[in-house]
Amino acid sequence: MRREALIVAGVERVGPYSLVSLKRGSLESGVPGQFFMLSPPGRLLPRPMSLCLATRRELAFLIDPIGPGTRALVELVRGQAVDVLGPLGNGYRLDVKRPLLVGGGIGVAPFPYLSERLGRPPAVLGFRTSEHAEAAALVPNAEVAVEPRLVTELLRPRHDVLACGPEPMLAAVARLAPRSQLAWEAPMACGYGACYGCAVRIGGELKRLCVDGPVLDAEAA
Amino acid sequence: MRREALIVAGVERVGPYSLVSLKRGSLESGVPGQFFMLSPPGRLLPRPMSLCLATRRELAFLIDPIGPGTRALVELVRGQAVDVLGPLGNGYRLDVKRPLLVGGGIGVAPFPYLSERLGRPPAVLGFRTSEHAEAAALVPNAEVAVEPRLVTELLRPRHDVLACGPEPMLAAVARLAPRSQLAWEAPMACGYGACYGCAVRIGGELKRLCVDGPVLDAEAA
Amino acid sequence: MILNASGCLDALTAPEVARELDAFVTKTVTPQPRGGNEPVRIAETEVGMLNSIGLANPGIDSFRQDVLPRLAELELPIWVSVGGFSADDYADLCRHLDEEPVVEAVELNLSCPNVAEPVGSVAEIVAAAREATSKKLYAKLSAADGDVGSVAVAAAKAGADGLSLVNTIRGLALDPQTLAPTLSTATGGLSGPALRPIALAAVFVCFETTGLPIVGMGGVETGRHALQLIAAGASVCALGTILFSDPEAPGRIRSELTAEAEALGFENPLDAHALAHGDKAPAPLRRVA
Amino acid sequence: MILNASGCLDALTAPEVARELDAFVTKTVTPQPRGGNEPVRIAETEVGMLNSIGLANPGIDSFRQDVLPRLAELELPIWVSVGGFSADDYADLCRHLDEEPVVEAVELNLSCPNVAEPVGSVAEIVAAAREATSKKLYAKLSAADGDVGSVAVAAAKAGADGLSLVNTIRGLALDPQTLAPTLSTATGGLSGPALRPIALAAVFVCFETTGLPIVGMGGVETGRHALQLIAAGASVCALGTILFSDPEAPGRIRSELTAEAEALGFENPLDAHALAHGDKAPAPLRRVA
Ligand SMILES: Cc1cc2nc3c(=O)[nH]c(=O)nc-3n(C[C@H](O)[C@H](O)[C@H](O)COP(=O)(O)OP(=O)(O)OC[C@H]3O[C@@H](n4cnc5c(N)ncnc54)[C@H](O)[C@@H]3O)c2cc1C
Ligand SMILES: Cc1cc2nc3c(=O)[nH]c(=O)nc-3n(C[C@H](O)[C@H](O)[C@H](O)COP(=O)(O)OP(=O)(O)OC[C@H]3O[C@@H](n4cnc5c(N)ncnc54)[C@H](O)[C@@H]3O)c2cc1C
Ligand SMILES: Cc1cc2nc3c(=O)[nH]c(=O)nc-3n(C[C@H](O)[C@H](O)[C@H](O)COP(=O)(O)O)c2cc1C
Ligand SMILES: Cc1cc2nc3c(=O)[nH]c(=O)nc-3n(C[C@H](O)[C@H](O)[C@H](O)COP(=O)(O)O)c2cc1C
Ligand code: FES
Ligand code: FES
Repeated sequence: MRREALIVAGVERVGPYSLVSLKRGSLESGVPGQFFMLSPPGRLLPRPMSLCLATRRELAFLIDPIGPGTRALVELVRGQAVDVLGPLGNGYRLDVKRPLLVGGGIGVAPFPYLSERLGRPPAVLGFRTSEHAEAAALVPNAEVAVEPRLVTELLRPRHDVLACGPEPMLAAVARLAPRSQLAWEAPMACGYGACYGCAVRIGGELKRLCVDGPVLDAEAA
Repeated sequence: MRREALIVAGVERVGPYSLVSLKRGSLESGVPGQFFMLSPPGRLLPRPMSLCLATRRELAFLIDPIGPGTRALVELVRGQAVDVLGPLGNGYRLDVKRPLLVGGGIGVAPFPYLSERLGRPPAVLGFRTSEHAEAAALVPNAEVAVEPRLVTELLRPRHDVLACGPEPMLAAVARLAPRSQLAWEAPMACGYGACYGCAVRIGGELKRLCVDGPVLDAEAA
Repeated sequence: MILNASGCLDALTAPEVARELDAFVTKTVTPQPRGGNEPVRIAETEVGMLNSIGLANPGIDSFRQDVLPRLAELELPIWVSVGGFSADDYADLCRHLDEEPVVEAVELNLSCPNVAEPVGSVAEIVAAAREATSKKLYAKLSAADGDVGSVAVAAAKAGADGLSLVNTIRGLALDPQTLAPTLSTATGGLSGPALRPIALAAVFVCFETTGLPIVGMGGVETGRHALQLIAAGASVCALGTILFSDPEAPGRIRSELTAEAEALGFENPLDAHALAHGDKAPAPLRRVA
Repeated sequence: MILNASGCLDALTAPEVARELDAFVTKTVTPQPRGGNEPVRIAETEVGMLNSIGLANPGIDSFRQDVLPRLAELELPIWVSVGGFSADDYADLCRHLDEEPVVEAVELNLSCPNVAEPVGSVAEIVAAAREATSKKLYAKLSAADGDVGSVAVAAAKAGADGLSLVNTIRGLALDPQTLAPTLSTATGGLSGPALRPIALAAVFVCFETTGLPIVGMGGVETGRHALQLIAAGASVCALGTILFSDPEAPGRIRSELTAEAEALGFENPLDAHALAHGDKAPAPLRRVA
């Protein structure tokens, strides 16, 4: 767990999302599915973000501006500094044989990095609108479903599913592919086990998603 | 009492002070010694400032950056907007025969405008350092005392004194020239009689400086 | 409906501000005249302001004789805030005001930050005031008065027609150089933004426990803040600290409130009343009029 | 001296943060295990954060068996925060901890924002705890517990060795779109910047009324904030909400504190202790050790 003020290298629009690239400093990129806490200027609490892209010099985050924190992050400009803590939590297990990435909406955020590390496996991605679907361009070998079509219609049998997306999607995936790995979300204040704010029911018990997740076996959740 | 968002026309250093010029909008300049409430960006409460200079197009304030509010005001930049309320309170009576302006430190702030309106009468001004004394250049016909010399040593007999400065100076002036007009200071939250925060003892009673002052007859205070 | 918060506006020095309100609330009036505390009486902090005005006011006699007639000329509904040091004081003050037709309501200031009022005495004061007047009686409480939901119930049972929530909470500011208290009284009442979530909670809880009409206040700076108080259970909003930086706040917030409500699909801001309570109806001690 | 605030750090998931502290304070432990409240448990507001964690903890037995031995390995002084629903609960918890040599002090959480504690019961709980242990006992109070200065006196008289000030105050946040409460419990405890002037006042007042050693907390984000608490009467500062955004805060604030104190002419930050009280010595119920 390291914390550093990283410099914004650039911010690029991707449909309604923004890809915020930061100069990497000395932070590790971690395992795909792990996350970082980014401190939006002017807000009290940092916000959890999955690592989207890692190069030798940059870490990039794909951000959906849905509230005050994410809006402040996508309004960062080149040269500004932003405090970043991470990598945090448990990422995806990468010892899978026939990976299939299944994502919905901003849930595609961790996939560019994940896809790279898994050798560009096939991906199926669902979006609300074709505007949102522009983010699919960041993920190699992706097949896209735009509502009313659902991403679960594109699921392929006999694959090791690694999924990220809204809760109803994850629940559907868990039913259809009970051995998949799912990346969950919860509001988080700290990201490192300090606040107990991120509790979710895991195996009937309330557990901290930031230390026990965010990636969980479908069977555990 | 009018309130308007005025645009900063420029900020100029005058020794340790700054002269902040605002495009005038539709605000009146009022009587010299009246004040305006300026809202520093990022602060909860506005700050009282005497009008320093009035032209047809601009209102200017001479500001000593002594705390968070005044610092935020001198850091304004050309083009920014700042909320201004005024003119407020009671200024100097201008029906005087042989005016002498007596000022100390940032207390010279209202004198450029006052001097203009009184036909450039003589002024005696005291400052802590020769750096601070640069502000004397804004006041016509001024004689300057720098500490350890005191401005009260420059007082002239048989003049109608109009004074502004730190409390000890005003107290000394009141003793030496009991018929003078003195402009007092007090912390103010509103400037228009709403908060009762600016109470000072006037004739033994606690009164609101913003509505009963800030200029008072020496005998009243 | 938008009022000023008691002690945050003088309708005589700023009638044009008062005229933008639905009713004017006076600064707290006490039995005897009070000069108030010595300066320094105000301080700004990073999250709100502190005041220790000390209930400066001319006393009830001079208030009735000199102030009230001039207020009456504004032709605005007048709410008079009263404060004292015993139930008898409050009863006396209410008896005085009961004789003044121009007074629409009496607000009992039970929560000056320097005098904590236990539940017992709130009940006693409200009951005494209730005896003394048939005017509308609002009990003004602070979120620092222990369990404000229970204090509100005590006030309701003793006969309050409504609640004013919240008064300031005790705070302290120190001079950054000397580390001495900025205010002459050391501590003072904290108002402004810091109170916002606290006020929302107090309104929510007291609406739940009493169902009484509530004047909500505490850090309201925008129409959105006002709408949130309404959703928590307030039927009226009062503006305090914001008036110091923006005397045009009443008009501005009124139109922002309408716009915010419309953006969320409400024809009228009061259609959002108590929305935060969902289906959970408040214990129907009394219902909103 | 710098501690964490109870419930704001898990030394087992973040030992490197805990090691920067002078002592580690546990999350409140209760007699029985508690899962805590349903999500959503946290919300950010413009002036602080709200939480309704609901005292999630493994219960005293499992705490002693599984948690304490692992905490002991950190070789840090351990303060255990305890909470219950009766004086007996607190006494039981203290008896358990009295047997644990690794525990340096017990903090009595008397101020969970959802349970208001009247003065009477604070005295009773502290007295029961005092009977049950010879460990250092700190009474943790909230500024919303009515007149905190008097509550502190009650705690002192009942045998508290020190005070922890302040706990959170009840607050509410509503979803901007639906106007429904963000937290599953509707209201929650407000912490962070909004508490700063309130905490300063509580420390000031309680030091004045008791003279007890005080752990000051509430919105501390910088060395300057810590120094102000010390000037108000705290001898130790605890960090809560700031740890969430800055896990390096303990080290940073420690050096800022030294630098701030030096800039004001103090060799040691504690030379500024109680400076805000000037010559007015606190009522010497007990003096700071
Ligand atoms: C491990 C993890 C990784 C994440 N990775 C990304 C990412 O790569 N890109 C990205 O854009 N977002 C990501 N998120 C979500 C992101 O953290 C939240 O959108 C952000 O915190 C919202 O902050 P805000 O202030 O903008 O909005 P808020 O005001 O906090 O929220 C706005 C609205 O969204 C809802 N909301 C807030 N947080 C969540 C959440 N975690 N889950 C569901 N609803 C929520 C709120 O209830 C509210 O209605 C991730 C979350 C987690 C836990
Ligand atoms: C009617 C009036 C006219 C004024 N005109 C001018 C002007 O033209 N130019 C100018 O620079 N200043 C003027 N002032 C003073 C100015 O308003 C204050 O310096 C300012 O409000 C301080 O705000 P701050 O946030 O910078 O400092 P703060 O943090 O508020 O104060 C910093 C330090 O200064 C002290 N202080 C603050 N306000 C006052 C005060 N009013 N009197 C004495 N000490 C104070 C504080 O106690 C503190 O020690 C005027 C004040 C009044 C009442
Ligand atoms: C300067 C000042 C003076 C006040 N005087 C009174 C008063 O006389 N009586 C009273 O009941 N409340 C008084 N209050 C409290 C306000 O009425 C209000 O409850 C509080 O400020 C919270 O609202 P706000 O955050 O919008 O300011 C005063 C507040 C301030 C800031
Ligand atoms: C998420 C969270 C959990 C908390 N849990 C506890 C707790 O278990 N016991 C307790 O006494 N205080 C608890 N508190 C209160 C803190 O210990 C502290 O008193 C309060 O947050 C004020 O400090 P701060 O403003 O620095 O956060 C909690 C606070 C937060 C934010
Ligand atoms: S986010 Fe704080 S414990 Fe998980
Ligand atoms: S500054 Fe508010 S009454 Fe004078």
